[in-house]
Amino acid sequence: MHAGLILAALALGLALASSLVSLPAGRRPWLLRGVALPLFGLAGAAATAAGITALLGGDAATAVLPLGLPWLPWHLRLDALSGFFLTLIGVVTVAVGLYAPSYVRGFENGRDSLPALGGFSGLFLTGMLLVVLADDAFLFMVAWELMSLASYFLVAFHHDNAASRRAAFLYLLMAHIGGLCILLGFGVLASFGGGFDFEAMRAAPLSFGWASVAFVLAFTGFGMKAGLVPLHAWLPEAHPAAPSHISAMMSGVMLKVAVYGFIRVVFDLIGELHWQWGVAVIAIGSVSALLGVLYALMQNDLKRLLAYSSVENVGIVFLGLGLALLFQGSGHPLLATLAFVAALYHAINHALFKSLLFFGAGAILHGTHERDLDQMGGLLRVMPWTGVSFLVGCLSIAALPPFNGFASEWMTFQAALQAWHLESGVLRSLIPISAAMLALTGALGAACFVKVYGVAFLGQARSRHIRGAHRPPVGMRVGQGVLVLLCLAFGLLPTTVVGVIEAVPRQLFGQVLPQATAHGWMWLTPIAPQTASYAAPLIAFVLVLLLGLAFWLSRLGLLRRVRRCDPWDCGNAPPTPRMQYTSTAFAQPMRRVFGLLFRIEEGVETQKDGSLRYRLNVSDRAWEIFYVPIARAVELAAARIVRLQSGNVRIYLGWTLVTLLVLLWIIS
Amino acid sequence: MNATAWLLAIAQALLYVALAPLLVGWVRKVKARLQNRRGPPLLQAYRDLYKLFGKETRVAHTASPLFRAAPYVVFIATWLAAMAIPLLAVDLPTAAIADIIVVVGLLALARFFLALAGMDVGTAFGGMGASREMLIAALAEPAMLMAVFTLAMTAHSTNLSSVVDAHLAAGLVLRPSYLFALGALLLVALAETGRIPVDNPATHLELTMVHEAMILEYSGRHLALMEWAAQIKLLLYGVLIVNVFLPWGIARELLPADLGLGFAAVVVKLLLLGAVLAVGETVLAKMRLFRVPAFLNLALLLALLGLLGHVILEVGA
Amino acid sequence: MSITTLPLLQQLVLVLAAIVLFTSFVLLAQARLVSAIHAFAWQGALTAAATAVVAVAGHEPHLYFSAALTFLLKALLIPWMLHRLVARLALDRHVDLLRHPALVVMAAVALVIFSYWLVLPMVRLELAFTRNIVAISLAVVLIGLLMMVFRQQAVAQVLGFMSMENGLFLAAVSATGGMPLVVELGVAFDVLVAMVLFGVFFFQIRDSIDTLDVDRLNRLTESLEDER
Amino acid sequence: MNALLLTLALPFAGAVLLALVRPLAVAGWLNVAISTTSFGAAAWLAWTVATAGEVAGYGFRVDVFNVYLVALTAFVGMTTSVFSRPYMQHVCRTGMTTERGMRIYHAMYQAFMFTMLLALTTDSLGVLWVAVEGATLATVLLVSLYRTPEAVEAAWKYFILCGVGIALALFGTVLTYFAAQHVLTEPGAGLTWSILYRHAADLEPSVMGLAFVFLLVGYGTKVGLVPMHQWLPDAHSEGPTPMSAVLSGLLLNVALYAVVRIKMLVDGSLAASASPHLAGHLLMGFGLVSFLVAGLFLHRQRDIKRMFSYSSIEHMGLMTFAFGLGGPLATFGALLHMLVHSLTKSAIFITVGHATHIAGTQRIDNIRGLIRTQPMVGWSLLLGVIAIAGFPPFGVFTSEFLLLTATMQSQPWLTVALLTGLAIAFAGLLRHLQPMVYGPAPEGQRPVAANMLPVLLHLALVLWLGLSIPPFLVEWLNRATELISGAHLV
Repeated sequence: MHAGLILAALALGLALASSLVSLPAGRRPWLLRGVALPLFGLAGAAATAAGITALLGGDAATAVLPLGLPWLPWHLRLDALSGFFLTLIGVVTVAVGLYAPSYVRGFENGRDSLPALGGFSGLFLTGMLLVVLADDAFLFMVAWELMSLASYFLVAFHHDNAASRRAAFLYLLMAHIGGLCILLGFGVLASFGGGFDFEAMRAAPLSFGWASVAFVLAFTGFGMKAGLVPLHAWLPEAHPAAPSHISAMMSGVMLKVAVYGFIRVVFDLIGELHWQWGVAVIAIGSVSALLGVLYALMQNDLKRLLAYSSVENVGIVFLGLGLALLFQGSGHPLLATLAFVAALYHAINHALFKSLLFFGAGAILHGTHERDLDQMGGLLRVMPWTGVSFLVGCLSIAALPPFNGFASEWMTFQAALQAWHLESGVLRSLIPISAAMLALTGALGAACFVKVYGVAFLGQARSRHIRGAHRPPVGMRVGQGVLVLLCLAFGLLPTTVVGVIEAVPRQLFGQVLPQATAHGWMWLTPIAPQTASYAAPLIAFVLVLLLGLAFWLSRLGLLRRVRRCDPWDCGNAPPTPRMQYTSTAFAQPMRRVFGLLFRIEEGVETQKDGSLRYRLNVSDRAWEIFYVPIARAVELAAARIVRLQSGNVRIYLGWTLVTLLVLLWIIS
Repeated sequence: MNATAWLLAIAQALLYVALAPLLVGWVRKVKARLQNRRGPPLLQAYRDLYKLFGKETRVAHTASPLFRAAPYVVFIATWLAAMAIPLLAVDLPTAAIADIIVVVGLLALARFFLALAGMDVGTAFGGMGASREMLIAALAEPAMLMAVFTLAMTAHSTNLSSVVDAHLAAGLVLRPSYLFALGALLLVALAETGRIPVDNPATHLELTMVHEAMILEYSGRHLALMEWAAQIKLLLYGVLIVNVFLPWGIARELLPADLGLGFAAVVVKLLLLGAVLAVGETVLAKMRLFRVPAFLNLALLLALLGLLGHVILEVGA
Repeated sequence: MSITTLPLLQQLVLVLAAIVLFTSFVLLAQARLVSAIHAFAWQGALTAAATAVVAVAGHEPHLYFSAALTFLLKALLIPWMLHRLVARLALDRHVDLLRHPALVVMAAVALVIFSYWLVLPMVRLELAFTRNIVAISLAVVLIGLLMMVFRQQAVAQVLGFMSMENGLFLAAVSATGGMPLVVELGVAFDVLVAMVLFGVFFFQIRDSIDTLDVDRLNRLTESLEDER
Repeated sequence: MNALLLTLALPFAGAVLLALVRPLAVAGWLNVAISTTSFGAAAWLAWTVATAGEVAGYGFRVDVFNVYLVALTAFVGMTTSVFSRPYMQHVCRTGMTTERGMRIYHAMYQAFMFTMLLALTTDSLGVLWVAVEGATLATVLLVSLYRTPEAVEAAWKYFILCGVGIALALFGTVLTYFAAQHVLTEPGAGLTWSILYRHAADLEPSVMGLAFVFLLVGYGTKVGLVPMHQWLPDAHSEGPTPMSAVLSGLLLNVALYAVVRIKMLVDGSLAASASPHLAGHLLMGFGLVSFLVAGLFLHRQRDIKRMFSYSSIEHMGLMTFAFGLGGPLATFGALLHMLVHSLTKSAIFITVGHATHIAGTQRIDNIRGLIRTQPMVGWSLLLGVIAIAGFPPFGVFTSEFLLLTATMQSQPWLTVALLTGLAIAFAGLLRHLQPMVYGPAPEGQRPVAANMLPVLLHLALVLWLGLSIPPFLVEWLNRATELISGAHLV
């Protein structure tokens, strides 16, 4: 049997084991901390190993489990695509396995049930692993819904507070609807391919119309899970509600599983792509990216902010995928490969730095029980380790060279800039506009994370419990450290990463980026050396060299020592912490410039004690545009329909009579 | 050849550092003349830097280590960005380190740390400056990239030296798209380098300052580095504009004569540009912060027109 | 086909069926409970008679049995039980008027026509005689249902139910010459038990809402006006 | 044959016996014992059928279609009796009913089981009718067991509506017999399924059309098809909870079984006529309407048991739709759905019974934080609803997967309706469920002595069916599918 598959099976087994082990954790909390979560991490390691074997091996291995429907047992398949996502899942899982044990200590004396936490975490991981391994629609759906379900229970973990309950409700509902859409998409493919295993679906001969139906269903279903605007409403509610390491899993990994599903169905199963779809995906993707970052910029709750920024990054990933669709659909496999690789690259980068950031948020929550940015400040001094790792996360997510976020966004830009290859002038002029939106997104993202870092970690503490924050235990720090190293590695060695990722497009398009490393490992030249080149290692080298030089000089005492003094601040009164710019204040110019996109309730209200209070509430327009009307319609219909149950038996009999007569009339 | 190329590249990088204050001095001088003042001597900028380096450096109690590291990061990042822009000669190895998008990225890196440093001490002005700076940058970046895309799509490359090469190879072509792109790039440059009408480097009036508000707490060598970085940034944009749009004279082979010619050419072009900038700053007045978006939207519009002009008028599919 | 071509006995069956139909009209319009029960008893008796005639005509001995059964059950036992119930519920003087008697009767007439129209397509089986019997009994069933819709009085509803059963019986015997014996016995048993249970429920209802007006049984409803 | 007779005789004898036994504790245990043994008999019967094929004689016929329903009925009857023993004792202690009431309860419980099994195993359309009517008569007294005004009202409505419906069904039966008489020679054979099927093609289409309408309306009332469903929520909500469990889990199934049998017959007769798929289309229409309407009803519920009875209507609608759709895939899915639905729904009702005892009310607004008060009950309710909502790895998902894909293959545009309906129904269930299980527990909610074994058993079975369907069951379902839809799946 194929080594990768054995490892994958091992990963599945470990994940299930971790969920089983934690069942008795109610009475013995150490089981969760000491056994279940380490097993969780090991499962991640196994998954990583399996994924890497598949990526490097290149050949696809299949297996059949004696479960599922009689005529449709569970098919497993491990190929480059699933290998890539296995790696993604596994890496983050390892970090979580290191981070979580010391994080969950905080829950041990709480009222929330540890068995639920551990058990559903294990099932959650199992579901995600099975999704990427599934090779038939039935198993895929089972795994998919298992994933949604387990994560629902994790979102509802703190079910004593109403917000979590509401979030969980919205989440499960939308997950269910999305799942049904996906199921119907498979239904289309199956009815043309004559079978539910993916082999048959690949062979399905689809007319453009039916292919588009399948595409739309898949895009809706997976987009709903991935949190594309306007189907993102559940995301900023659900992700923050879960415990932080689970938020990391959801934002960092689960969204990528949705991306995987989209790729599997559209690029692999439907196979024959049409450029019109690409346009749609690009449009949705860039809108999601822009709105996501704008909403993130408006948040004051750290975890909500991170969740919204996930919307942004998923939007960027889908922008890349849309470009790939477009290029492939109009016959430019090389460019399609470039865009595709960029998308995958950004996917894994986002998994890394978003998990890192959620770990940071978790550490703050763990140390201060605070999520509101406007209460924080000066945390860099209190928890330096978290501060530094969080800074790396911010630099990466703000797409700054030489960190990893930049490499993938740079490749996305390069892909967009190849639009001049296209025949249609309209597309040629539209795509750079989406690239400009991407640029705007990137710059706003930088602003957003300047705000986060500046308000949370710099300046002075805005409240006492922040000043008295205690440092995260070593396990959490190790978890962060691993991700920091990975972020740096993925940022500094883009050529290596691209070289590995290429296995996926080789499998899907039969195409790679031949020129990518034309000038050696140091220079990333995706199209051709003279077209574009980026030498991350050199940049990093020069930066470190000169910084080290400066540091060394000051160490030698060649530079005069600095003298400490009070801040000057234009000679005003000595500043107090309350005088600092808050996150609300920082976002005010953007709020004003992009005011149209938000629903802003702003005003000054008088408290009971006569003091004045500034009230600001920035909310998501998607609610009033999409969700509220639907809910209203259902309520109205329900209110109408219940009149059937009038309570009078004679009216009921009347219904019977009328039905009878109508039917008799019909059949005559 | 390769060794000489690397040497030349390093020389060019040092040249950026060396020339940056000069351009600032020249602009100030011309400006003063236009305002009927004698103005400071041409080398005043160098003297200021020297003086600042000599002074004692003070750091607020509330400042974190990041505050002290920031000036170096800002300076180095800006300098790295500058290295990638051909000053004297095309296809130097440093040009391949970073294409134009990376240059923008490096500038963003510098800005990121500048803004963080502004928020570090925890004074009101620092935060204010940071917030405004990030807004302006966010609005400027798309315009900048759109303008650059126009060039890139014409030259089919984002590597500046290849772009310049392509232009030289094509000879003199009057492209409507370049007109718009140039306009857009000029406006963006004004915004990014914090010149009038977006920001005024010469004032410390609390409510209007942006860049100055962020470096308010700096002194001594830290301040010097920050100032120097700003000057390099100005030079960088100047060179970018003149060498990309009017590349003539820049050396294509690494021969002494060509290099000399290239140097002379770029100096002349920069002097002219500086003069234009000075005139502009003299006739214009600084605008309110919330007028800046309109200003940058104009830049974006110009860049967009440039792009469309390129697609419609020049390729014509 | 005209009735003249039929043998006399079948003509008799038709006549009886017609009177059964008439009695269900009487049931429908009759306001006084006691008289309604009488009408019901007559209907049962006529059904039994029709059964007997069919038995004679078709020489089907087991139909004599079912005729006897019907007479016993529908003409004697159930009416007697109803009488006792009415007496014990002190409803002998009870009168409940239909809202719009004319309209209801018109509706009933319409139902008769409708059911005739329904059976018209049964041309293939040449015995149009049974076809018309089916039409009549269908009409009786539908009128019984109609009566249950328009009568607010629990006892009256039960009468409607029972007259539906009569219609069914008429159809069973005269159209098909009787169901298998097991089925007939089972049906009879079920009807009897049903009657007993109805009796039980009359008292339960009266104990709970001290009236037998079914319109008062309106607590179980989804409309949000009532917060129970 | 003996197995069959035993299966029928045991509950009959049990009914008589329990009508006589006075002491409560004994009666409860006796009830359990009888149900268990009759399940054993049913299992034996099932085994016989599995090995020997059909079992027929004395006017009975057990084939693959009904044998698994027989087993299911006996099984759910057993588990529910296990649950009902302590539950009804608790009820009796709280004085909601009397000793005499309890005797009626136990006797009628067995009588109901008897009628169910009779209806399933008989070979005669007429006896089927008698049995189903008998089931009504057996349960109607149980609905009014508590003697509250609501209970009496519910019982009356149940009685009247089902009585009328059943009467119409009888008329349909008569018409069928009428049509059969003219083609069948052997006397009295006119109501025997096995013979009717053979001659289905010769039956007069016009008569069979009429007959089908009457039978559909009649048995459809029992199935709870909108708009004849109104008795269902009342009866479920006011009767004792074990009754609700068996009503939802078994009675509806049996009624649907009757409808499907009749559809098979009518399809055969109408095959040659102008509208061969009339029956199927009628079923699809009724099913879809019931499905959507019930889903909307879920949103306006204030009573927990009413809510779940509406969910039963919804699922019955789904199955009716599937049977109407026809075709092997849909039929297989529908058969499977009958199985998993009755398992899951009876489990839910059992849990709900405990929940109502915990909270002391059936009002949804007053049931809160079950997970805090009694985690076992809370989690079971949560998992039960998750299962019934069609989430894997539970079996309901499997059947819904088959139904949806089958619809996608034959009637793609109806999937939109199904999608909407499923979404609405799920939202309706979840919005009421979450506050009940989650959140802090209110004062005065005390844990009760709950016997969760049946629930766990059912959920475990449903889980098993979701993960893999055992081969013998597949075999049965396949042959049943072949019987119903003419074609088999694998």
